[in-house]
Amino acid sequence: MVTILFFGQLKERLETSRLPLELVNGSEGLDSVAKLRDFLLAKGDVWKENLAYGSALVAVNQQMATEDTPIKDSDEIAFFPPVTGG
Amino acid sequence: MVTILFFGQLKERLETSRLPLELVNGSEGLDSVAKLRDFLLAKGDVWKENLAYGSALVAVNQQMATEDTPIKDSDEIAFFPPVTGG
Amino acid sequence: MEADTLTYIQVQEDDFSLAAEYQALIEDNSRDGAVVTFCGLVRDMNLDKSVTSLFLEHYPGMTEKSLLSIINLARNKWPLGRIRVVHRVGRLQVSEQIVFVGVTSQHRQAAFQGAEFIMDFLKTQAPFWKKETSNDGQYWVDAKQSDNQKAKLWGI
Amino acid sequence: MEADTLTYIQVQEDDFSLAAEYQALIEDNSRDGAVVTFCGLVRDMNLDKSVTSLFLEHYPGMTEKSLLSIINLARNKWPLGRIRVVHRVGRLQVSEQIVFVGVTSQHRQAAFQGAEFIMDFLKTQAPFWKKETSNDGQYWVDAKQSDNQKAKLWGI
Repeated sequence: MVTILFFGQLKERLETSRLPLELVNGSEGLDSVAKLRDFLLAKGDVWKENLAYGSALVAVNQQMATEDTPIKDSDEIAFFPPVTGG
Repeated sequence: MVTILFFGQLKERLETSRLPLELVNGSEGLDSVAKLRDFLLAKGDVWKENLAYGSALVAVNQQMATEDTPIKDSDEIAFFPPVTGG
Repeated sequence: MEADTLTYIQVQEDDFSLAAEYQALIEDNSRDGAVVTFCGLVRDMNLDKSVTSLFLEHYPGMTEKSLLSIINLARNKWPLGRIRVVHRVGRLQVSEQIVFVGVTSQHRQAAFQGAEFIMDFLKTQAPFWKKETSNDGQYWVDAKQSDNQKAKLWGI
Repeated sequence: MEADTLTYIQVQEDDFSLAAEYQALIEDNSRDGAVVTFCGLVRDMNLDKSVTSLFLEHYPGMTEKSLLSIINLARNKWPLGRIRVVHRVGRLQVSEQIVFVGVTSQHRQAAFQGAEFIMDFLKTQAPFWKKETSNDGQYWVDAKQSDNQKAKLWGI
């Protein structure tokens, strides 16, 4: 089980802030950011429009991640728009 | 008559903070920073050691000046070491 | 978050005091002669819209880690003394303080560059998001391309 | 010296308050979202000498004019809002404040660069001279070549 978090505009548009997800296929399935992103994009149009590579950043276990970053059971994965603090 | 001021280490070494000086030859005499500096350097060794071009900066009427800057009656001319404030 | 004795990071809803932050930077610190501070405040205008307030969301947990890693990058580039970063979250009105960055150093240039670097990376790496309320309604603020370009100039 | 409503220059023996200077920079100024301040303090060490105090001499009359012309150079290079410069003179002990430079702008980078530029030119152009008292006696501080080089980098 991984936990997926959404922030900012993404959270509002997906109407979801937290999505627990069973990694059904274990490490041979959703084992990277790229694969998890593809899985989420397939959930529907609103997902496709907002989670695409380039428009949503990703952090794994609270560290900025890339598409290659591996994902394993019990990880915390967050998708969010480019940041605008400061 | 011009007023010549000295600051910082220069003031201490020359044992002078203020030197009123009659521009005896008028505008054909000490009419530039370079000529005034030469005149002062001729006053003795301690002047030569401390007022030489490159070791003492000059301001005319409270503005940074160069060797070419003209000097006229009633000007305020200041010689001082490189600044060290801040 | 007291990362170490020289670094202080705080994310809070409450306002902060520049005077208190400055005091913490200079107290018993006669080694460092240079102190640079940056304060960011809510402007009344953004992209021709008249802003009345904004809401700052963040990613609790990640925010502090991200700020600490930015500060450590700065420490690797310059000889810095004390560093304090305070970032507010929640609802903020026009003219309210948003962020404080304070850096001390023995060297003036290091203090200036360290503080500017931390702000540049905070703007592009730290998980904060602004939602503005303006005469035109509520909207999430878009990230600025110029901020990304500025951060890239540091060559990291 | 109130040069204009946006510029404040003060040379004084008395200490200054960062909090009061900051307040004067931000009060009724919801246009500028970025405030950068620099404070310089008396360090306890300089060139391996243990400093106990210093005396700051200046050229009354020229000092303020020189600071104003530095500030105007900065305004020509960046879109700056309010600028305040306070420089102390006379006898100062270790850890005492020497100089304050505060700059506001709508733009973070302009505020940072404006403040750094003013300090760089103050260090090389404004007629102040430091005499330090150390464990090694009293001596006039030498100007640093690095300060001249730093000022030249701004290309003016």
